[in-house]
Amino acid sequence: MTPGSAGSRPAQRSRGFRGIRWLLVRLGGAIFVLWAVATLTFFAIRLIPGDPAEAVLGGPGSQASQETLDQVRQDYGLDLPLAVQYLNALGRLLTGDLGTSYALKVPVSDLLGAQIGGTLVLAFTALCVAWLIALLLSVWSTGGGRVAAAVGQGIELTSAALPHFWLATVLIAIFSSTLGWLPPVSTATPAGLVLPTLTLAIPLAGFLAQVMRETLLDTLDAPFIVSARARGESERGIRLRHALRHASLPAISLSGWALGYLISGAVVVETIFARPGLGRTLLQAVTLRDVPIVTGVVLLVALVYIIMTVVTDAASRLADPRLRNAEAQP
Amino acid sequence: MSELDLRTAAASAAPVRRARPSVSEIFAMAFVLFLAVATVVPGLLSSIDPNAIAARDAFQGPSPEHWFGTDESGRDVYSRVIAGTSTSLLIGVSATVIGVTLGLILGVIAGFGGRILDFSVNRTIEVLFAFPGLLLALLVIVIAGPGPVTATIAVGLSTAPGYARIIRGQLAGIRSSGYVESARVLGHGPRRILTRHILPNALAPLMVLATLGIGQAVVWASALSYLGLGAQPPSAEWGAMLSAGRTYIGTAWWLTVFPGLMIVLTTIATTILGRSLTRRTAGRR
Amino acid sequence: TPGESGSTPVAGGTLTYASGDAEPTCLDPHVGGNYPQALIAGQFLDSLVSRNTDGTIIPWLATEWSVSDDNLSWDFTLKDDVTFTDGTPFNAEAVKVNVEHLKDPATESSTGYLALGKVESVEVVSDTVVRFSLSTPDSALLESLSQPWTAIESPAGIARGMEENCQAPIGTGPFLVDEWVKQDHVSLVRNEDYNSPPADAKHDGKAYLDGIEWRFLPDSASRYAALQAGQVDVIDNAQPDTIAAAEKTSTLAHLDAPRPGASNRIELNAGRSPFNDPAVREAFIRAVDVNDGIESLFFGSAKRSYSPLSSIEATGYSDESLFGTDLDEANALLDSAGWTERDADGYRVKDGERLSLAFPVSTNQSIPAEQSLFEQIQATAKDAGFEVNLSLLDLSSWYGVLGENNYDLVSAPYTKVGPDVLRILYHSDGIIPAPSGYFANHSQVSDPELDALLTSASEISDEDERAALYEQAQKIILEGFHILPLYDQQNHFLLGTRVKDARALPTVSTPTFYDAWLSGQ
Amino acid sequence: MTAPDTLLEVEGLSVSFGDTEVVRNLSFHVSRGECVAIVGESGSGKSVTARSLLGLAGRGSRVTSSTLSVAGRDLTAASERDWRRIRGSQIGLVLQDALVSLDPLRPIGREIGDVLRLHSPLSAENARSRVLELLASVGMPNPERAITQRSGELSGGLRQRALIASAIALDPPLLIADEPTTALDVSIQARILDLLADVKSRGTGILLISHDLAVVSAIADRVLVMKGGRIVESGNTQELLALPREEYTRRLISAVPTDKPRRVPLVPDAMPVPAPTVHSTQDAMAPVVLEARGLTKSFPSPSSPFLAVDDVSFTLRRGETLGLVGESGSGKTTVARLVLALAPADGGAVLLEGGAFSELRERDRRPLRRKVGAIYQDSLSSFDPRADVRRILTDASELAPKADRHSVGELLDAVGLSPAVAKARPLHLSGGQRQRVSIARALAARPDVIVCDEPVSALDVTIQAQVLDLLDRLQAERGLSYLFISHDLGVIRHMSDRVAVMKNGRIVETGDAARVFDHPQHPYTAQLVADAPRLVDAL
Ligand SMILES: Nc1ncnc2c1ncn2[C@@H]1O[C@H](COP(=O)(O)OP(=O)(O)OP(=O)(O)O)[C@@H](O)[C@H]1O
Ligand SMILES: Nc1ncnc2c1ncn2[C@@H]1O[C@H](COP(=O)(O)OP(=O)(O)OP(=O)(O)O)[C@@H](O)[C@H]1O
Ligand SMILES: [Mg+2]
Ligand SMILES: [Mg+2]
Ligand code: NI
Repeated sequence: MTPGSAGSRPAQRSRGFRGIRWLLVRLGGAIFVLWAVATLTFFAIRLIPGDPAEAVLGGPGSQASQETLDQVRQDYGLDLPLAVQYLNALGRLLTGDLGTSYALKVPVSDLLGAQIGGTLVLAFTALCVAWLIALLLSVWSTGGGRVAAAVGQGIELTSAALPHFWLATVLIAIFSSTLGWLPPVSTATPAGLVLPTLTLAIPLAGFLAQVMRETLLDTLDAPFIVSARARGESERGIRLRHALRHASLPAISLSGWALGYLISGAVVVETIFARPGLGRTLLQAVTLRDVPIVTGVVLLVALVYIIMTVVTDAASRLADPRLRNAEAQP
Repeated sequence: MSELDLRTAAASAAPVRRARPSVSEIFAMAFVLFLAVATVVPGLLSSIDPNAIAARDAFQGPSPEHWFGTDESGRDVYSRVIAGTSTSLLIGVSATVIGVTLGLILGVIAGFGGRILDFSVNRTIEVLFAFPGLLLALLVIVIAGPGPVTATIAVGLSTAPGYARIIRGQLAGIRSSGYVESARVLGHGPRRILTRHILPNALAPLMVLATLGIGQAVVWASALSYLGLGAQPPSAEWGAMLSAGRTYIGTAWWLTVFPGLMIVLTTIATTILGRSLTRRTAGRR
Repeated sequence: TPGESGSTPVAGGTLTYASGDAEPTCLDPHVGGNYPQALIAGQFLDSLVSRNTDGTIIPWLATEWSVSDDNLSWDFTLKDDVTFTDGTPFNAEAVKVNVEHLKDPATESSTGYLALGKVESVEVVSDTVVRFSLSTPDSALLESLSQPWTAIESPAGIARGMEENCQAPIGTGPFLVDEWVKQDHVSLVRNEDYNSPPADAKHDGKAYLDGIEWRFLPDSASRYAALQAGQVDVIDNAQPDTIAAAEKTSTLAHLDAPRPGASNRIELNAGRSPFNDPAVREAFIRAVDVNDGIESLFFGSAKRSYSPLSSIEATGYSDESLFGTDLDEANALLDSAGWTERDADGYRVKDGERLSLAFPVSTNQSIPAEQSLFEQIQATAKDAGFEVNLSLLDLSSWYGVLGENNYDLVSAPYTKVGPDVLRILYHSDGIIPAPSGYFANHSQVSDPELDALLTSASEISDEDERAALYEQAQKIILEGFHILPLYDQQNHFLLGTRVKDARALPTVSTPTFYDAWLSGQ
Repeated sequence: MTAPDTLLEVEGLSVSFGDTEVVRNLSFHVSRGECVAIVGESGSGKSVTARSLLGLAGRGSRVTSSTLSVAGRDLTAASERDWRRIRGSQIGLVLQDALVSLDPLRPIGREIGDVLRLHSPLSAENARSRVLELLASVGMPNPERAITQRSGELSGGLRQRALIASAIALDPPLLIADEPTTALDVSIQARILDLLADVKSRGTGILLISHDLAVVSAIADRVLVMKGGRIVESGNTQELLALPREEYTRRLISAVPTDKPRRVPLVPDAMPVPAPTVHSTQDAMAPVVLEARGLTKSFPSPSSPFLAVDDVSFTLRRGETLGLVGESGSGKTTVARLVLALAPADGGAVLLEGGAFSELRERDRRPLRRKVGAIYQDSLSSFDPRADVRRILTDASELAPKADRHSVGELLDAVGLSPAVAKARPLHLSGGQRQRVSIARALAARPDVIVCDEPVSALDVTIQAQVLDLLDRLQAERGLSYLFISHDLGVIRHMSDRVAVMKNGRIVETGDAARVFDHPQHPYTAQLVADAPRLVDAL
């Protein structure tokens, strides 16, 4: 006989209370991370060689006069002690002010405010599509014998290995240049979203499908599946009611990471498909050394990422009571 | 298994049966071997100078003479792809080494440094995670300027938090594992436990992870090259070649397809190898 | 000519233009003054004069002009019924304000500032007559005024301040800036009251198009794909291979509009070693082979040039004999210049120093084919023992390197109407930077004889005499081996079939869509 | 033998996976209201048999039978559809791994409701009330709450009840219960057996599978003994236990430690345990080697600190075994960890040979550690996965005094393993072999005391018997002292000289083993003893 290890005691406090407590702790952590990201970026940016005032005036090529430089320093508060600049920057951050772009001379928050929508639409569509592809692929490859399994694994491996920029090129060559079905340049229309979305979604789907397939296989071997079968559950019922839920759990918790991955990918994809968005803005800002924009994008992406991880963690917690219980028993 | 006759059973229980490598594993090994040869003795695989310019021979499609065709300056794409192996792999491998080393340092500090250090490293990792992949790399490039070295460091840095998190978890798991505990109960000292039990068990999976990571590092590094922020033409780096070739996608598909294929195949091969290593090392557990 | 059609124009529709040039940071071409600004500014700003295809100056906002006998005073008579799109009238005062704006260092103008360098003051003679007073005679004044960088903007618009004026400059042009979504596009809508087309326009009154969607599409492959897919109507910066492909189709038209002014050339920095030695310059030029490369890389869309000036400049002078590739001669020249030894890598060495040439390349200003050409130059120069260090730089780093005089070779396109560009590029005054930091004399030619020729050419009004002087000047430049001409500044547009009657202005070859219309509308 | 009310009729059932036949030519039947038990050692094919009766033998299996009928329906050529119709409605199955046999992501109510949804036209409302009724009938304390809970939120016993509820939801004529009590505490086990008896009394036929003869004897009418996929013996429970015909059956019976006097070997033909070299039992003169004084340990918990060990004191003399028994969660393992100084105690101290042990600094304690060895339940995880047996044993024997070191061969011999095992990694050893290696490792350092935390809980009865015999023998030969922890009263009783009974972190009763078991003083002990299944009851 083996001793039972699951002597679960009744929860000491109500579930609701624990949920709120958890959320508060998470939010506190999120605010800390955001502050740390802001601080890190602020000081990292100071490492950039060269005079920020010169950058404002168009880089070292400007050869601006001393007075102009001084003027700019004063305008941008660059003449103050570093600590004061830092506090100013934090203070401005609290009001949502990200400073003024060096190159474009417009408020960064306005600029990014206009750009973030496009990126988020792209990233979230890609996330959903990747999820869908991964789901179908993993269900298909685990349910159709050895050939399907081998083909499925091959597809997963290959798609996970596809670099975005290459995939984009190939997709444009096939669907725009050769077949002429889809516009190669992203527009506001849904058709314009197809290729960028696919470019981002396919490699991610490869990753997700790998994870999902493994859990799906594990799950299908689990005793509770035999138990369900013993109740007379059909194969489809097994998948729908039991296996898929389990397979999607790791994928849910990966979604925070996935969003970061997608935003990274957006840098390339937005450039190739000429979609306005954070990625393209960031890339241009990097080539122009437009520090406020770079800082702004980094902060914004960090914010999105943090929100996403809190949301996915919460979703995982909701979907998987084991996580909640694990907290109760250290 | 019946243990009524233990003494006879024990003899047959001992030998470990090694699984025969699968088709994909054989492919992966072969490809990695090919990469190794291309890195160490590229001359063995191609006799043409990858940088020999012959403007008159530009844009020739694949032929027996030029297996992968020629590029816009008449250089042989095949020999450039071969020559690019060392650059691309060097970037990929160095980036992984940087990432793993940093990850190891962070992970070990967190895993052994007591609660305060663990807590702070943990937060650090969390913060680094908030700069997803390429973003951290781009930030590094803004600071240090573009170029292959920066790109390598950038990719390395951006993978470090991932490794750190895994190593930390691994160390925590091993530290509280039954075998470390039983070594303590037996009266072994901490140094011996660290060197004989904890590190060997933590490093093996790390090597596997690193194998898996190389493929992704190659992809990210080539993405940077593609964006013009990493290796630059005429250096024969896959990403840079791809970037240069994309201009001529309508005229000369081979300029894009072959370097891209190398990146994809490299990633697939390292992934397969990494996975089979995982399986094999996990089999021991 | 492409885009021409026998049928009658129909009004309506929005044309989508995809630009591969960098997105301007300011839409006011007075500020700075580069080609991307010129491209778009031509749609909403008019200039005082324009130029015909044969190079003669024709009326635009100015109906006629006259010059005093001493060539120091120019009177322009202006159209009297034109208003800016903000409703304020176009008049002599506006012209005066514009010139002052250009000459104000705070405007940070470089192109316009240089073009109007000799204008001392502007005087309002009457509402419709404006007088330019020059410090010295300027034979290039009309050419300078035909350029988009000196186009006329609403004084009220300018008064709003640089930031606002950059966002949406106000002009008298056929379109006006409706909205600028940064990093994406500029929306231009028709100016319903337009009445001031240049003299060579095909029609009067307002434009046919409802508007133009001016998109920024940096990726050349995507740009061409978008054109093929009909997603955009016009693309610029078409890549050589796509031009060749487009010319084979019936659905796309090619508009080849080489830019005026200088040819595309590599300048050899005579301001420092080793190119301060003419023999080394000659050796370099003799050593490198560019013809094969141009042929294969440009798919026949670019013709080798042997002149400092664009082939559309009537005064251009070329001398092919100077640019024959001859490795033996190059070697002999280098040997005699004291670069006799070679190091292990095969590069020449003198006094322990390698014969290294820094070649900063601006990725914003060189298309990939050109960068490949530079790589080929790098390879062929190696045979003679030159080490060429190519570095691909973003624009500001590139300016930085130039500003620090850290280059030996550089390719910097310069677009200006007329041969006076030679004065800007090769007069020793051009070694001193403009307020924005730009200096034009990259080859750092400092030759009193050349200076004198260029100065007098710019002051002489007689066309033949002027041409003779410019020919002499070009001879000096070419024979001094200061530059390696490559080809005309490439300026290729590809147009979808529904675009009719689009053309490039014969000034700086920017496209104009005033006459353009969309068939099937 | 087919009676009119035969529910299940199996004739010539064989199951093979690939080339290996794991069930061979099995024939038996179960009638209405009858409980038939299958017993046998691990791997004998019990579970496979059970699953094949529902067509769920598993991936890659080949099942053949000449007769297979359930409630008169022939299933030898059943299609998947037919099987689905049978499952749940005609046969209910309680799987072996009760703790993980319910989907952890779905509420219990849904899991049970699935059976109703699949086989009956009940409306959602009716189904819900039926589920509530079922849960109440299996003794779920708060059915209303339980239907919304997921299996992770329930204790093992409650999970097992829910699983049984789902198996009997449609009142199938036949219930197959595969090791329904394996993972449970004795008291809960007794409740579950009561529940099964109740189900049986309602006319349901039960096929009960267990490796534990004691459990079986309490409820089964007939017993089938399986070995290597065959039925080696079958018959009426009483008769079979009283007069086993087969050697194998006899061995199974004698391996059950319950009520076997101390030091009587559990393996019949084994050599009797030699007389202890250092006699200890009731010998007050034997020196105390280990002493626990007022040990207290609490763990942080969301509300108030949770007291896992509360003022525990005991002494252990040379050559003596102190049995520590109690239900799951009572704090036994925590005590063991405190004794081993793996965790700091909040209060109290552990003394070794009268000197400080737990209160020393780790550095000072290290030289003493070899004197206190340990054997764990999950021995696999206590071995470095990278080490083979030789390295494990040499690592440990290095700690013994130089003059007194065992060679690997000696150690293996002492625990009855062949020298060939030295090259193997523990992962590739069987459970019993592993436990022997683990004992050898404990011996290698030449300890005085061995803390055994559930050392045989993961083993089959027959193997358990061998290991217990081995421990006994080693104790006699070497004068070892054991702190022997188990939840199994039979094992404790057989192994211990003295017993301490733990409940909620406290020792509620302690004393001479025979006295405690025969005349429990504390009501909790009395309850435990009453709940423990005993073979003798059946005899
Ligand atoms: N899916 C399967 N594939 C291959 N072999 C299997 C499979 N399932 C069971 N076996 C083998 O069949 C034999 C009988 O297994 P089974 O689970 O019936 O044993 P058991 O008597 O229930 O043992 P236990 O008491 O440990 O539960 C074992 O040797 C096992 O390894
Ligand atoms: N590290 C820990 N942190 C928090 N609580 C713990 C810890 N270790 C044990 N506990 C709790 O202390 C109590 C006693 O646990 P312990 O493992 O000693 O019980 P046990 O008697 O050995 O039970 P079992 O028979 O299940 O092994 C349990 O409720 C357990 O949840
Ligand atoms: Mg079983
Ligand atoms: Mg325990
Ligand atoms: Ni048991």
